[in-house]
Amino acid sequence: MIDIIYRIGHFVLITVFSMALGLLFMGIARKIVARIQKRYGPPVYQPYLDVLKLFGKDAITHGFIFDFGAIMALGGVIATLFFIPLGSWQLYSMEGTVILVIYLLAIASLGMAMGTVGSGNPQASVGISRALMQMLGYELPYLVILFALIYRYQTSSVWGLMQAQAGSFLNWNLFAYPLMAAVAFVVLIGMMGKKPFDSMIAPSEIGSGPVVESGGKYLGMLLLQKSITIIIELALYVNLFLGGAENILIFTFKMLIVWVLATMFGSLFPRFRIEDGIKFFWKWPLGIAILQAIYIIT
Amino acid sequence: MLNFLEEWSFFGGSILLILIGLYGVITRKNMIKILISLALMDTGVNLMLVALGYVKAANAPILNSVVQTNTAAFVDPIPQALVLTSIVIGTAVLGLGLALVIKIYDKFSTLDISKIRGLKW
Amino acid sequence: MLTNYIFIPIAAAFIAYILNKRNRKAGAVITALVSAYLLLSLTALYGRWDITQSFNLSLMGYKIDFLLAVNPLSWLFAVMTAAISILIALFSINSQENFKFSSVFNLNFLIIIGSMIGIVFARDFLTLFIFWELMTWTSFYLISAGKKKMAGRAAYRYIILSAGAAYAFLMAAIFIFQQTGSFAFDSAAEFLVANSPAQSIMLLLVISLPFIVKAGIFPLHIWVKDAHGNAPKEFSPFLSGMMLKIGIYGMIVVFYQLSFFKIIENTIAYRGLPLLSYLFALLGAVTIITGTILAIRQEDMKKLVAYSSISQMGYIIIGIAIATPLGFSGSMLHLMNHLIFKSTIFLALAAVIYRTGTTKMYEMGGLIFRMPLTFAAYLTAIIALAGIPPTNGFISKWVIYQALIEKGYLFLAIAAFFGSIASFMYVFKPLSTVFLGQLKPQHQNIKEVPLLMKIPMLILILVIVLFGVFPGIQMNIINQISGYLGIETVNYTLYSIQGANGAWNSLLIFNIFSAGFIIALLLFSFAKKSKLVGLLDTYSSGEYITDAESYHYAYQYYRPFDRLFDNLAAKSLTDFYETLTKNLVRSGEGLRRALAAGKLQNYALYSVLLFVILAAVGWII
Amino acid sequence: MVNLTLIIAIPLLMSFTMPIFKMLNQKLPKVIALLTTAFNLLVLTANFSQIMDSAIIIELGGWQAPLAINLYVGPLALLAAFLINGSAFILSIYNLTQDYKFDDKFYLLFLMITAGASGMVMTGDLFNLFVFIEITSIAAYSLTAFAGRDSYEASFKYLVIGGIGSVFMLLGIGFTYSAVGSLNLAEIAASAGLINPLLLQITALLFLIGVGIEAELFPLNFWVPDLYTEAPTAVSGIMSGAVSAAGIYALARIFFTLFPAQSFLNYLLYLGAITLILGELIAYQQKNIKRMLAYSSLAQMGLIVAVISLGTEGAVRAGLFQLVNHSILKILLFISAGVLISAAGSKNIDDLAGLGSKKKTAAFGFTIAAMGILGVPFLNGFISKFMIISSSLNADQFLLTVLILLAAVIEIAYYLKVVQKLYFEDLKIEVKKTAVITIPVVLLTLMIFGLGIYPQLIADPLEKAAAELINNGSYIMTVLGGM
Repeated sequence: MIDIIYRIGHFVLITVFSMALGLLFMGIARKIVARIQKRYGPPVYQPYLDVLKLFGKDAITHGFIFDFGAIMALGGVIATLFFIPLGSWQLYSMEGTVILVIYLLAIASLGMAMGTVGSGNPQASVGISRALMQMLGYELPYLVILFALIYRYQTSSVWGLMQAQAGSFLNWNLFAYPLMAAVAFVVLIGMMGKKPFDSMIAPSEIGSGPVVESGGKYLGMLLLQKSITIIIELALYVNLFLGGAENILIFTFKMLIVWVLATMFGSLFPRFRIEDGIKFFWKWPLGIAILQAIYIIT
Repeated sequence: MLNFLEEWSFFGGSILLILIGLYGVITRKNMIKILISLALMDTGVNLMLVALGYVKAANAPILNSVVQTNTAAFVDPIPQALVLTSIVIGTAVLGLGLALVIKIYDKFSTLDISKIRGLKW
Repeated sequence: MLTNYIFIPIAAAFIAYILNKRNRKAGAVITALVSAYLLLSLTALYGRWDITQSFNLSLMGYKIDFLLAVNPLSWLFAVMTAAISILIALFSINSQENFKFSSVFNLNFLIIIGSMIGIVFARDFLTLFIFWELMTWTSFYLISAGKKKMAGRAAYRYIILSAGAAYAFLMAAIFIFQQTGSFAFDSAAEFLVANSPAQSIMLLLVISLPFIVKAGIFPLHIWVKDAHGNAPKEFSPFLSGMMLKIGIYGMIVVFYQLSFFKIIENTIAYRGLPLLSYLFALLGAVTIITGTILAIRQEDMKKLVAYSSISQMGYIIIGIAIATPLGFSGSMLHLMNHLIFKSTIFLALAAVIYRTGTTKMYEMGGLIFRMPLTFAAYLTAIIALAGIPPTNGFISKWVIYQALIEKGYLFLAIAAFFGSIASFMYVFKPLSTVFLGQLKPQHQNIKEVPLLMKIPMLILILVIVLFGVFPGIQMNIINQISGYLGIETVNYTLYSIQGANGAWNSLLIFNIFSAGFIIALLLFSFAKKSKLVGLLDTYSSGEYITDAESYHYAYQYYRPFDRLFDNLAAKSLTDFYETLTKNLVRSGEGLRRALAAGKLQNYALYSVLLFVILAAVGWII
Repeated sequence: MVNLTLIIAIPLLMSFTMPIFKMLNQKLPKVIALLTTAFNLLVLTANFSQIMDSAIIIELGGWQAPLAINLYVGPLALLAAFLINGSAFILSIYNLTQDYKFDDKFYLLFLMITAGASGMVMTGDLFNLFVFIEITSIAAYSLTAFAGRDSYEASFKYLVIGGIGSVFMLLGIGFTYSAVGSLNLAEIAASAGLINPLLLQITALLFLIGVGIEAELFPLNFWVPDLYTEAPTAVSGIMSGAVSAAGIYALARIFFTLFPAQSFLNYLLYLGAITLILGELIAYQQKNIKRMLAYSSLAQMGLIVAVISLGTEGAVRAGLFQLVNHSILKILLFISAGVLISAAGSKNIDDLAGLGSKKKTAAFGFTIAAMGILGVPFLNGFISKFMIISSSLNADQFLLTVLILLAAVIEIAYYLKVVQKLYFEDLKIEVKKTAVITIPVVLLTLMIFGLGIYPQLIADPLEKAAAELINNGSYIMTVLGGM
């Protein structure tokens, strides 16, 4: 019985921590982009204010499916959180978590998609269709990389892959397979919907895409979902390529570095059109990933 | 030489008749000419059949007042019996053919076979 | 004793036909009763693998014996057929009110069930062929009872393809019959193993032809789209649920019972897998890719789901062809799961068609408000199809991935990944265009489907989630099959399967997922109440839009993606077959024009020419 | 033991007294035709068991074998006679519902054609065979002319080709008579007369062309489509069901007794295969339903000739079984097609759309017969197709089997086009009133299902017939031995 309470406590703690960290990262990102564009930009804690404001305002809904979508999105993402080791905190180190995480992220995006399209706004459905197309683009190289890693280390759990890189930083996957790390980095940008690959929430073309209809607490929940997704993807990248970390502080520091690099990298490029985005993902990243995989298999 | 001629004249003649009839059927356009050449082929075959049964210097296979006993040399009677029936058949077919030609003439009002192509492929 | 499972449905078919003439519901009720009887008696048969039945017939100098026997593999397929036919019969009781051919439907449907059980219990080529032909013929009549003109052409193409393959099968079977003196599988297997590898491989490939056609594998999959798309709405679930599986059953028989793998053991291997079975796996991979790309393009929802069945078949073929224990159990799992969620999707679509009357996606929208249960059934089914964790679809795909990764087949894995990720796309398209988005004015007064159509959907939803959480139920029958076929078994517990490197626990995931969901729900309910607003009251960035028609994004949902594959889809395989038949017609035409020109002279000339030619030929010899 | 000659004598008697019956009352000719064919069937069944153990030989006119014309009725002849008289019987039932312009003359010729065909099948003498062939063809020429308009042209073309054929055959008889000195089939087969290879070759070819026209082989069968399309339905039924069967019997009898050498049989094999493929290809794109059925029966005849000429016992048995099945199925097809055409008022397939709902029995008959021909299990076509494939594989004629299967697939293509039009398309034209054909359709369907599910019914006569055809010796022994 105590164990369950301890579990639930740990459960809630991790959720709150990653929400806060995620929002912080979003604030930092806004700051960096502003600095690159020679302006001051909003204070780093701005996302916290936004979330509190949003939960205060009243919102409109378009029926049951709209609410169910928002809840499923946030719920799915929170559930994914517990399969990824954040530093030393690891709730469930079970087999097959790597593939599981990819599919659990899919639940979240499916829930969000269902809710927004349920709102009846055509711009939302256009945004969702673009998101799904782009997902197909970046998911393929990512799975090839995972295929190679699982085959190489003969374990399909994130914890196992992390342990495999223990010892000196030399045998981090970043240095063992630099090409694969680079491809994973590009895919990371795509996954997070950062600048060059953000045609799905293109403000100018389709009125910020899927989130167009959600205001008030719905927008708040979607923001929280965004923040946790950032944390998950970064944590995954750090675990797989930067050898994870003993305690949470180093882990957050590594995530911060990757996040800053990603934002800077992102703010330099204009937006890809959807089919060019897919073509780009399938040309270079997929090619390099396959070469790397062949190298590992043979 | 003589008996060779004698021997082969009948066969040669009938084969020739058949070939002429065949040529007639294949090339003539007029339907009645086709029927005539058909009859020609029939007579050719009948001639050949009768020639088969020929025995030198024997009399016709008919028992009548002149020849009672059957010991005398007869020409082989069987081909002649065959020819009898085949002549009957030939005339029957010819009659039927002419009736059909009349009917076709009513409809197509021409005797030229190449024009009568109501039934294509 | 086994024969009454085959001949009771066939006999009932005629009774159903006669009764249905008088009252339209009688046929479907009889089908439901018969399939219920079948399901009960077949499940009672579980475990007794020794029942065999055979009767022989000496027909004009041929001693032929017909053998029927039960084994785990055939038992599973028989139970699946019976289960899916109950659900469809229940569903069609009142979904066929205004269906012109409902008595023909029930007649043929019952005969198909009987012949399918016959196929599955057959242990020799001739019985298999007889029931196979019976099934092909009756399904031909059923498909052509679908949509007006297109169903006819689809059934026509289907019957020619499967009849050609079936005749090739008959020729190979008779060839073996002449060598071994009997049609039975076992004697054929011994003969094939002993025979020279090249010839027996050729024979086995010809024997597997009808199964490749029926399973819709790559080169011969052209009939699937039209047949499923245009078949009557109640028959599509059966067609793509069960009929495709019979092709897979045939492939398993060819691979294992006719010892195809033993024969090709010593041929050149690629990464430890004989090249021929790798070729089959590659065929499966290509089927996945073509099926997915073409599914994304479709505007007609039934055709879209038909293509998705083709691509899911690809998974099963890959699983079987790589011949590893994990691979085989993965494909058997996926086979059962695919049957379940694919028939749910088709039943949900049939309910939508029953209410709206059209299958074109862009003519519908916003049906969630009018048909919530159908939406729920469709949602669970597509979550399973896309392979998202709490449902059974994920488990079978995960096991197949484990099998692929364990042996390191990169290209097959890429095709499998592509298939499953892209399935999110084509699965979401009907969801958003049919159920979500704007509700069209003409569909305002649509009611939910009657109770009898709801029950099958509810049962199927429960089964999806049940097998999603407890895959152990499926695993014990699959292990018996692997044992029977001589493949090592995969160890498992009620809720977890032992993968290549570590066990997979589905119950745990279900709990965590619901925990996350509850946290989000709490967060949602604490916040302020929100005001319900109509569908048209949305942010349209300044434009003033009144009618729902122009406010619903449905037509060419993934246009950018399709543009990438426009040229590939353009030269689809069907025109290859079309040109083939056109040449056949032109050759016939040419001969006809030349020879039968109606001129009497030519006919007379031909007879003389025949005489002259044959005389010359005789003269030379 | 009723004397078998009655089978030829009674129909001829009845046919020539038909005008008198007509004067007595209008309906009588139809009934008389029905009764005579029924009588024939009774006579055949009476002798059935007796023939099964040993063939019956009847010397006409009391002379001994080599001189007299004798009838040789073995199991093979019995089977063929049953087929001919059976189809005549069913067609005369069908005729009950039809009325023709000069009906007494029609039934006169109808009985004549049955008598001629039965005679062809039973005779043991070569010239007698020629006479019966001529009787049948003359009756056929005149019968086709009954449908008016185009049928004259069809019958004229058939007459000319038939005339040429009879000339060739007469020549053949002349040559054999000159070489052997006797006309009795057994006598010719026994004697060593035909040794000279050139003469043998020429006579074989002459007979091939003479009888080939009746057996509808490739270059000689261009009269078939015109005749079957233009002639009245009953005539095309009797022609495709009975007369072509008699033609094939005669061809087989001549070639297996007089020219048993495999080199001659190969001619038949190649001609049959060409007829099969050509018939199917041309039938595939016919627009007129009767022409399609004509080409299809032409192709099936080619198939039967090809299979029989394989020469092995299994092949002959398969060929004969296919012959029986084909006759039953083709008669049902022609009867149903006849009703469908009179209902739609045109022979074009497209106009038959949707008739399935209106003309139930005719459409049902057509579908069952089509499925029978295509070899659907539990129907008679399936078993004969199975036997054909296994016997041709046995004689390791690999190419022929592939050809047969390809033909079967093409057959499926064009038959199903019609079946789909009947049932699954909506009605285009208003339906005219037509004759009720339930009895013949029911009878034939029973036969199709009966033979399909329980082929043993016909297994025993088939085996004996095939055996009789194959070994010449026993044929010669029974005929000459009796001397």
